Amino acid sequence: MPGSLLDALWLVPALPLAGFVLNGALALTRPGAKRAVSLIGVGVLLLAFAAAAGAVVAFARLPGGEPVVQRYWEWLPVGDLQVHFALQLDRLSAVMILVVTGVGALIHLFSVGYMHDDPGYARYFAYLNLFVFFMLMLVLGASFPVMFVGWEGVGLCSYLLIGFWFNEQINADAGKKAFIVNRIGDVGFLVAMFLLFRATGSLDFGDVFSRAAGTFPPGGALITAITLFLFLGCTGKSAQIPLYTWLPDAMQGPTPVSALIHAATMVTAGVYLVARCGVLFALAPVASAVVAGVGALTALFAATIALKQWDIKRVLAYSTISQLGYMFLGVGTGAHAAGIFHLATHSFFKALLFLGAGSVIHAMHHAYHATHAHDDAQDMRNMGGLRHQLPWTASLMWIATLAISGLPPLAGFFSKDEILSAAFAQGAVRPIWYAFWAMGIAAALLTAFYMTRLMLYTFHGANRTGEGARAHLHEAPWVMTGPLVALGGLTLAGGALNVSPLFGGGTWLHRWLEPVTAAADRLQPAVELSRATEWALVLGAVAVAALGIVGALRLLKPEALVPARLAPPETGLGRVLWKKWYVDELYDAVLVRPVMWLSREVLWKVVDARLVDGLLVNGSAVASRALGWVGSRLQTGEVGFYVVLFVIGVLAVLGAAVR
Amino acid sequence: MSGSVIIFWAFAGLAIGSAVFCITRRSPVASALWLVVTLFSLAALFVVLDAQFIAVLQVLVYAGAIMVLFLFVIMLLNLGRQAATDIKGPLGLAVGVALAGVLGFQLGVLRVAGPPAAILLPPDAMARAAAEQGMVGSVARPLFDAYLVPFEITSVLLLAAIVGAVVLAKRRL
Amino acid sequence: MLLGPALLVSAVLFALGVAGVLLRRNAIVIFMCVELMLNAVNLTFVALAQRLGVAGQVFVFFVMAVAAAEAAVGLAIILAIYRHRQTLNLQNINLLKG
Amino acid sequence: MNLDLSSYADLMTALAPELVLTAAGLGVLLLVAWRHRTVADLRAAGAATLAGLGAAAVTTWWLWWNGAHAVGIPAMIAADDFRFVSDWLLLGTAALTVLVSFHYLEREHLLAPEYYVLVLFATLGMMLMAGGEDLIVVFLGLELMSVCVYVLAGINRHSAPAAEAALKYFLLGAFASGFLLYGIALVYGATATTNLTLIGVQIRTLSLQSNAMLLIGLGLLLVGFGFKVAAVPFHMWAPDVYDGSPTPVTGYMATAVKAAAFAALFRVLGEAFGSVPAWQHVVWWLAIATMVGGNLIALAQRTVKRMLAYSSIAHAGYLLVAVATGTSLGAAAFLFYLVAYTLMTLAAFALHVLIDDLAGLAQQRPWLAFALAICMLSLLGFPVTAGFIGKWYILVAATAAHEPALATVLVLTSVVSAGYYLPVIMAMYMKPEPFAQAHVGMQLGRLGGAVVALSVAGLLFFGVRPNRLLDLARTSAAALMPPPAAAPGVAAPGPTIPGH
Amino acid sequence: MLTALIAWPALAALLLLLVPTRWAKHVALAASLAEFAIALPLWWTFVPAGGMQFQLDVPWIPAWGIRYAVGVDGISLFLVLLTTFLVPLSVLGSYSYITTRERGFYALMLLLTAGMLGVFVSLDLFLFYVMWEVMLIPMYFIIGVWGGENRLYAAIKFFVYTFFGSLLMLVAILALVYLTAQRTGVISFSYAYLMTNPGALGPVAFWLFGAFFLAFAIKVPMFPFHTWLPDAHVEAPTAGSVLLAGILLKMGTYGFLRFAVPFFPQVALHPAVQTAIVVLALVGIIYGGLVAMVQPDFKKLIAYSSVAHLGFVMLGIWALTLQSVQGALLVMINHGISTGALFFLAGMLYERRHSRMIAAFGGIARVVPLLAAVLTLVSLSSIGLPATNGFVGEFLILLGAFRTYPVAATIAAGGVIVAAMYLLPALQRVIYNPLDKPENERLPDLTPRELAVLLPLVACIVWIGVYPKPILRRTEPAALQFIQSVRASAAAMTAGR
Repeated sequence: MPGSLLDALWLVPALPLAGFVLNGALALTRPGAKRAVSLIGVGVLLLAFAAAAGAVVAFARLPGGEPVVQRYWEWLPVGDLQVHFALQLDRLSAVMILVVTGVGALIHLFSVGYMHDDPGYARYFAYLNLFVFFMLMLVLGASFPVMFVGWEGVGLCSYLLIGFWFNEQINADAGKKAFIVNRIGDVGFLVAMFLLFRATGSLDFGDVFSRAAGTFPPGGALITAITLFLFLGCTGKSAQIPLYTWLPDAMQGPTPVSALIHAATMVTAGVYLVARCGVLFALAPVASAVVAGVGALTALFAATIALKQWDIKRVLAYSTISQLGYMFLGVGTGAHAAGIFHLATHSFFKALLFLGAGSVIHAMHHAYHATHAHDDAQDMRNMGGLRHQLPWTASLMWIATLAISGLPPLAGFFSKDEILSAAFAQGAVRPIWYAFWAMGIAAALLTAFYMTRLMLYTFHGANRTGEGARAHLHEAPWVMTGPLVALGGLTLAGGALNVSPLFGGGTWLHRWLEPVTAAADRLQPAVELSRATEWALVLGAVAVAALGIVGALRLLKPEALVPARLAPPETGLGRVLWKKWYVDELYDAVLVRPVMWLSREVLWKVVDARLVDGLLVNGSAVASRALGWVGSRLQTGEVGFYVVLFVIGVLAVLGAAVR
Repeated sequence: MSGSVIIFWAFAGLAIGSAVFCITRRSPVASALWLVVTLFSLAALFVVLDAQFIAVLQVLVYAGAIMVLFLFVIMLLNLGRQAATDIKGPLGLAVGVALAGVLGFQLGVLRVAGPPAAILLPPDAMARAAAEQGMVGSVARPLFDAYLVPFEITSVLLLAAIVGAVVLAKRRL
Repeated sequence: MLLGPALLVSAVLFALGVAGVLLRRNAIVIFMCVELMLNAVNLTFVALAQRLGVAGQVFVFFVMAVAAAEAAVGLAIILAIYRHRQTLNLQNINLLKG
Repeated sequence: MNLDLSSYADLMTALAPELVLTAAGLGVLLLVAWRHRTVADLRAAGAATLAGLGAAAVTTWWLWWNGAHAVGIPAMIAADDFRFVSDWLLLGTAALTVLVSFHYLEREHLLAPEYYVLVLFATLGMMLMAGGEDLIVVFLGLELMSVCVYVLAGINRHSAPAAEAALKYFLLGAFASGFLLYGIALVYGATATTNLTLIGVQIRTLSLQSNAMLLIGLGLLLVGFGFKVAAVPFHMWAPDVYDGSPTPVTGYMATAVKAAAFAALFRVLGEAFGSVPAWQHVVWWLAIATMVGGNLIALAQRTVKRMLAYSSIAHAGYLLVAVATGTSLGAAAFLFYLVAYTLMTLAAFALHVLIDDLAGLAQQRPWLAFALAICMLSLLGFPVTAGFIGKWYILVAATAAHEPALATVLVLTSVVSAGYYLPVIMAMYMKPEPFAQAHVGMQLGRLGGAVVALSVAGLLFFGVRPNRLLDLARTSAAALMPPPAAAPGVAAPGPTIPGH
Repeated sequence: MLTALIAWPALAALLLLLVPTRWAKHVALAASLAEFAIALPLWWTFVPAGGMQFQLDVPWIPAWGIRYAVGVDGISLFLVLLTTFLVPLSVLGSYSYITTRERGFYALMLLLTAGMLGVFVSLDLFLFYVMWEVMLIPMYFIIGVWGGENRLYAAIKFFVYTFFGSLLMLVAILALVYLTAQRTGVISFSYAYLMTNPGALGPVAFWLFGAFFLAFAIKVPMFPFHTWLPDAHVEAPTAGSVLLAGILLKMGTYGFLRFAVPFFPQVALHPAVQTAIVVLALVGIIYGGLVAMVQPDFKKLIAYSSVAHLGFVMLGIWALTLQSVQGALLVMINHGISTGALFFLAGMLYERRHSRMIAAFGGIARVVPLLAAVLTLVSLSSIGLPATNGFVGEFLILLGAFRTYPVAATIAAGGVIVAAMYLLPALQRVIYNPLDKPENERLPDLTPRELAVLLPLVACIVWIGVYPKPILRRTEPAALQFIQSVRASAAAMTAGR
C-alpha cells in the first residue's frame, strides 16, 4: 500500500530520534554497552533508509509529483501564524532523504570500526543519530520554521560532534566556532522568515511559493532582501564566503563526522535551501547573481588554500568548500537540478574521500599509538607510500580523486560539467556569468591539482611514517572498508543519475525534479547552448582537469618531502596560502577581539561598573551619604552655631511669608 | 510734639542704648545691670502708653524679682569676672550683627504696617477705661473673667516650674 | 499715635535681643538676652493694648508669669550644668554633636 | 452634648480631662512629697500617674462619646473630635512612656518620683496645646509642656550629657518661645484678638491676607512651632537633646511633644489662617527641607539613638507634608500618621533602652529582633505596617491637594531612609554576634515587654485593618480644615506646584 | 481559590516556625507541593476566552475605595502556575544548600510565594502595591542572611533599587486614582474600574507612565536600571536566584502588560516613548549579552543573560502584535524555566566546588556526564535552539516584532548570535576543555534529589519547545484583548485630541 508507506513518513526522522534517545540513555548510564549501541545506532539508520526508500517509492507512484504534506500537530498557532509540525515529501526532499539516510547509514557503519576503541562510543552514536534526525527534519520540514528546527539542529550536532573530544581545548574551540558562525547565518535565515511572513502571511512552503509570484514584483527590493538573507543563512551552513572559516576547523571532529556532516549532508543544506526556494531566487536576479558569484569565488578561493595544506583532512575541507561553491554556482545560475546533482555526487565521492582519509588516519593513529609516537597522524608529510599498506583505500580514493577532478565517466564529471555549462550559457544573457564560469574552470584546475597532490603525498613516494610505526600500518577492518567500497561504487555510477542528452542520457534527475523546479524555471528559463558549444565546454573542462592532474604529477616531488617535524617553514605565497590568506587572523583582529575588548573593557568595566553602577547607583548613595555627613558636621554641638542657623531660618521664613 | 512723645523717645533711646550695652558688656554682671536699666525704661514707656499697672508689675516682677534671681545666680557661680571668650570672635560677630540687622530691618516694617484702621479704638480708649474701672481693675477684670483659663494655667505652670527647679537643684536625689 | 514708634522700638529691642543671643557665649547672658526679647514683645503688647483693648495688657501679665517660670527652671538648669562642667561657656558645652 | 463655654459649668465640663489631669498631678505631687525615698515609692508614683492618665482618658472618652461640641461665642478651649483624639494620643503616649520608665528609672537609679509629676504636667500642657482655641492658651500650654520637658531632659543629674541636653533645649526653647510670642503679639495686633476662630473671622472680614503685620506674625508663629516639631532648619537642638536625654524621655519628646506641637499647629493654621495662603508656601519649603535634611543626615549617624533622632526629624517632615496640604484630608492623614509614628517610635526607643549592640541579635533574641525589625519597617513605611498606611494617607492627602512635588520628595526621601533603617535589620539578622552570649543579659521587663508587644501588634493591626482608625481620623479632622480640593464630585483647579 | 493560594503559603510559613528544625525542609516541601496542587487545577478549569476568572472581590478599606480583589486571566495564569511550580523545586534544591537557620529560610520562601502570587492575582492597585512590596522583604532576608560574601551590599542594593521604583509608582497610582475620581466622582483602586474609566489625562499621563515605567523597568530589569540584578543574583542562595530570575523579574514585564501599558496607551504608543523603550530593549538584548560574555562568574553571566532575555520580552510587548505578545508571555515562562534551571545547576556546581568562577571548572563533562548533559540542554534552551522552549518564545517575539519594528527586530535577532557567544564559551569552559584541575576529578554526579529538581524543568523545556499550543491557546484571548484595548483606546485618544 503506497499510502501507508507515505503515512509512515514520520518514521524516517523518528527512527534516528529514537536511536538518539536510546543511545543517549546508554551513554549516560552504561557507556560500555558497545554492542547494543552499534546495533541501535546503525540499525535505526538502516531502518530509516528503508522507510525513506519505501516512502519515496510510494511517492513516486503517485501521479503528478505533487508534494505530500503530513501534518502532525499544531506547533505555533498564533493568530494568523499557523505553523504545523508537518513533514513534506516532494521530489527534492525525496532525493535528499535518500542521500542522507543512505550515505548516513554507510558512515554509521564505518564509524562502528573507526570509533570502536573510543570511550565515548555511545555518546558518539547518540550524536550521530541526533544529527541524522535533524538533517531529516531539515529536508522534510514542510515550512520554514520546521526546516529551521533541522537547520539549527544540525548546527548543534555539528557543534557536539566537532567538540566530541572535548577535553582538548582546540576541539572544543572548533565546535564553538562552528556553532557561532552558523548562528550568524541562522540570523539571516530568521530575518528572511520574518520578511516572508510579513509579506506573504505564511511560512508554509506551499503557501509562500504559490503566493510569491503574486506578492513580489520580480527584481524588487523586498524579494532581493529576502533571498539575500536566506543566502546569508546558506553561507553559514554551507561554508561560503564570508562564513566559511568554521569548516576547516571542524576537522577537529572524528573523521566519519567530517564525512557525514561536513561533506555529505549538513553543508549541503544551503544548496538545498536555495533549490527549495528556487522560485524566490528566480524572482531576484541580483540575489541569484550574488549566489552564483559567491559560489564561484568560494570555489576558487578555497581551492587556492587547499593547495598548500598539509593536514589531509584540511585539504578535503577546503575542497568541500570549493565544491559547495560549485553547487551554489549551479543553483544561483538557476540550474537547480545541476546543483542538486552535484550535491548528490559530491556526497558520494567526498564521503568516500573523507572515509578514505579516515581509514588512513585510523591506520596512522594505530601505528603511532602502538609505537607511542606523538607525531601528527593527519599530516601528509608524515605519510607517503601508503598504497602498499592500504591498497583498498588508495585505489578507492583515486577513483574519488578522479571524480572530483571531473574526469569522465565518473560522477563528478557529469555534475560539474552541467554546472559549468549552465553558467556559461547564462553568460549569454548576463555577461558576468562568463567571469563566474572562468572562476569555475580555474577552480577545476586547482581541484585536480590539489587532489592529485593529496594522493601523491599520501599514497606515493617513500614512506615517512617512521621505522617503528611502519610495521603497524595496515588496512582497516571490513566495517570500514565495506562502506568505502559501496561509496566507490556510487562514485563510479552516480553520474548515471543525470546523464545529459549530449551523451545520450535522459537527464533523469532533472526530469524527476521537474515539479519542484518548474515554477522557478518558468521565471528564469534556461538558456540553450548549441551542441558544438557544449562539446567544446566539455572537452575544455576535461582538458583542464587532466592538465591539473598531469601538472601535479609532473611538478610535485613526493620524494623531496620530509616528515612534518623536520619540515622548514613556508615562505612567500605558499605561506599565505598555508595560512589560509590570513582570513582567520583578519576576523580575529577585526571582529572577535574588538567585540571582546568592547564588551570587557568598555561595556562591562566602564559603562556597567563605573558609569551605571558606580556613578549613578552607588554614586547617588555615596552622594547622599556625603551630604548627610556634611549635614552632621554642621551639627557642631555648639548652641551658638545652632542659633545662627535658627535665625537664618527665621529670616527665610519671614522673607517667604511676607514677600 | 507733645510731652508724652518727648518722654517716649527719651526712654526709648535709653532702653535701646542700655540694651546695646547689655549685649556688648563682657561682664555678666554689667550686662545684667544694663538689662535692668532697659527694663526700667520699658516700665516708663508702659506708663506713656497708658499701662500704669503693667509698668508697676514690670518693676516689681522683672526688675525686682527675676533680675535679682539672675544676679544671684551670677554671683553664686562667681561669674563676675569678665571672660575674654564670652563674646564671639570677629566672624561670629559679623554674622551675628548682619543677621540681627536683617531681622531688625524686616521687623522694622512694623513701624508703618500697623493694625488695620478698622479695628483701632480711639487713642484715649485705654486711658478712659483706666479712669472708669481703675488702673488695676481694668486689667484684673478680664483676667478673672475672659482669661480665667489661661490664668489658671499660669498657676500650674508656676507650680511645675517650682517642682522642676527643685528636682534639678535639690542636693540629694 | 505712638503705636508706630512703639512697635518700631520693640522691633529694635527684639532684634537687639536676638543679636545678643547670636553674639554671646555665656549661657546666662544668652538667657538674659532672651528675657530682653520677651520684654520687647511686652512693649508691643502694651503699645497695641492702647489701641486694641485691654487684652494686650493681660497678655503681658501672662508673659511675666512665663518669664518667671522659665527663669526658675532655666537658672536651675544653668546651675546643674555648672556643677558638671564648671563653665557656662557654650563653646565648651558640646559633648553632644554630630 | 452642647457646651456653652461662656457658662462656668459647661466650661468646666469641657475642661474635664484637663482638670482631672491637674488633680492627678497635684495628687501625685502630694504623694511624692511624702514618699520619695524608695523604689517602691517610685512604683507607687508611677502607678498613680497611670491611674491619672487613665482617668483623664476616660473623661475624654466620655466627652467624645457624648459628642461634646461648643456652641455660642468662641472660647478658650475647643470641644471637638480633633481635640479628643489628640488627647487620647497624648495620654496614651504618656502612659506608654510611664510604663517604659518604670524599669528605666530603677535601672538608672533615678529615685526622683517628681519625674511622674512632670510627665503629668507636661501632658496637661500638651492637651492644652492641642485643645487650645486661643493663642494664649496654646502658648501657655506650650510653655507648661516645655518647662516640664526641659527638666525631664536633665532629670538624670549624674549625667553630664543630660545636663547639656537640658541646657540646649532650654536655651533654644526659650529663644524660640520669644519668636512665638512675638508672633502672637503681631497676630493680635493685626486682628485685635487671639481667639483662633475670631482671627479667622477677622482675616476674612477685613481681608487681611496680605497685611504685613499679620504675615510677619504668622511667619514667627511658624518659626515657633517649627522649632517644637524640629523642622529643618530649626531642628538643630533635636539630635543633641534626644541623644543626651534619658531614653524614655527621648521617646516622649520625639512623640508626644511633637504630636502636641503639630496638633496645635494644625489647629492654628486650620482655624485661624485657613484663608491665608502664605503659610502653605512656607510649610511647603519647611517640609521639603525637613524631609531631605532629616533623612540625609540620619544616613551619617553611627549610633542608633542619634539615628532615631534624625529619623524623627524626617518624620516631622512627612507630617509637615500633611500640614502643607491644608485640607481636612491632610489633618486626617496627620492624625493617623501620628498614631502610627507614635507607636513605632516609642517601641523603637523602648527597645533601644535595652540594646547596645545590635549585631546578631536575631539569633539569641528572635522576638526582640522581630519587634525592632517591624518598627524599622514601619518607620520605613513598608506595607502591612501602620507606617505604610500612614505614609499612604499622607500621600493621598498630598495628591488630592495637587502637591505632586511634595509627594515625590516624600517618597524619594523615604528611599533614602531605607539606607539607615535597613542596616539595623541587617545588623540584627545578617551579622554575627560580636562575641558569644552578647545579648543574654537583656531583659525587657514585663511592662516594657508589654509596651513593645502592644506597639508592634498595633503597628501590624493598623497595617492590615486601618478602617476604624481611618474613620476616626477623618471625622475628627473634618472640624479643622476645609475639605480637599479634589474631593470627589468637586471641581478642582489644575495641578499647581507652589514655589514655581 | 486564589485566596487560598495566597493564604496557604503564608499560613504554612507560620506553621513552619512551630515544627522542629530538622523537619523544616520536609514540611516546606510538602507545603509547597500542596500549593502546587492547589494551583494546578487552574490549568484545566481556566476558560481561555473567559477573561478574568476565579475572581473574588470584597471590600477592604472602603473609605478609600480599596478592595481585596483577585483574579487571573491568560496573562497571569501561567505566571501563577510557574510560581507554584518553581517553589517546590526551589525548596527541594535548597535541601543541602541551606544548612543554617533552616526554619527561617523556608518560612521566608513560603512567605515570598504568597507575595509573588499576590502580585500576579491582584486586581486592586492598592493590593497590588502591598503585595509588590511584601515580597521584597523575604527576598531581602533570603539574600542577606543566606547569601554569599558580599550579601549585605547586594541585599540592600536590591531592596533600595526596587523600593525606589515602587514608591514612585505608589505616587503615580494615587495620582491616577485621584485624577479619575476627580472626573467620575468615585474613588476606587479597582483595576477594572480604572480600566473602564480611562480619561484624557493629558501631559500628566507621561509623568504617571514614567513612574510606572521606572518601577517596572527596574524589576525587569531594563538597561540602565539593571545593576542590582548581577549583585543580587550572585549573592543570593540558589533558591533565591531561581525565584529572583524565575518569578521576580517577570513582575516587571507583567506590570507593563497589566498596568503601565493599558492605563496609558497613548503614552505607551507615543512615538518618542516607543522609540525609547524599543531602543532600551535592544540595548538590553545586545548589551546584556555582550557583558555576559566577559563575566568570569557563572551566576553573573546568567544574571546578565536575563537582562538580554527580558529585553526580548519588552520588545515583544511593545511591538503589540499577537505573535510578539504571545511570544513575550511565552518567554516570560521560558525564562523562568530555563534560567531557573541554569541557576539550579550553578548552585549544584557551587555546592561541589564552592566556587562560582567559570575558571574553577573545566572538562568536567567526563566526571559528571549527567550534570553536563543537563547543563548543555538547558544552555541550549537558553540560547533559543529550535525545538526547545527558548526558540518558540523568541521566534514569536521576533516574528511579531518584525511586523512593527523591522529594523529593531533584525537587530534583536542579532541578539541570538550574542546569546550563543556568551553561553557556549561558558559552557565550554565549565564542562569541556582539559580536565586540568585535580580537585575537579572527583566531583560527584547528580544525586537523585538533584535530578528530581532538574527533570521537571528539562521536561518543560522540551515540552514547550515541541508542543506549546496548550499554553498559547490559553493565553491568546488575553493577549488579543490586551492588544486590542491598547490600540483602540490609543486611537480613541488620538482622535479625541
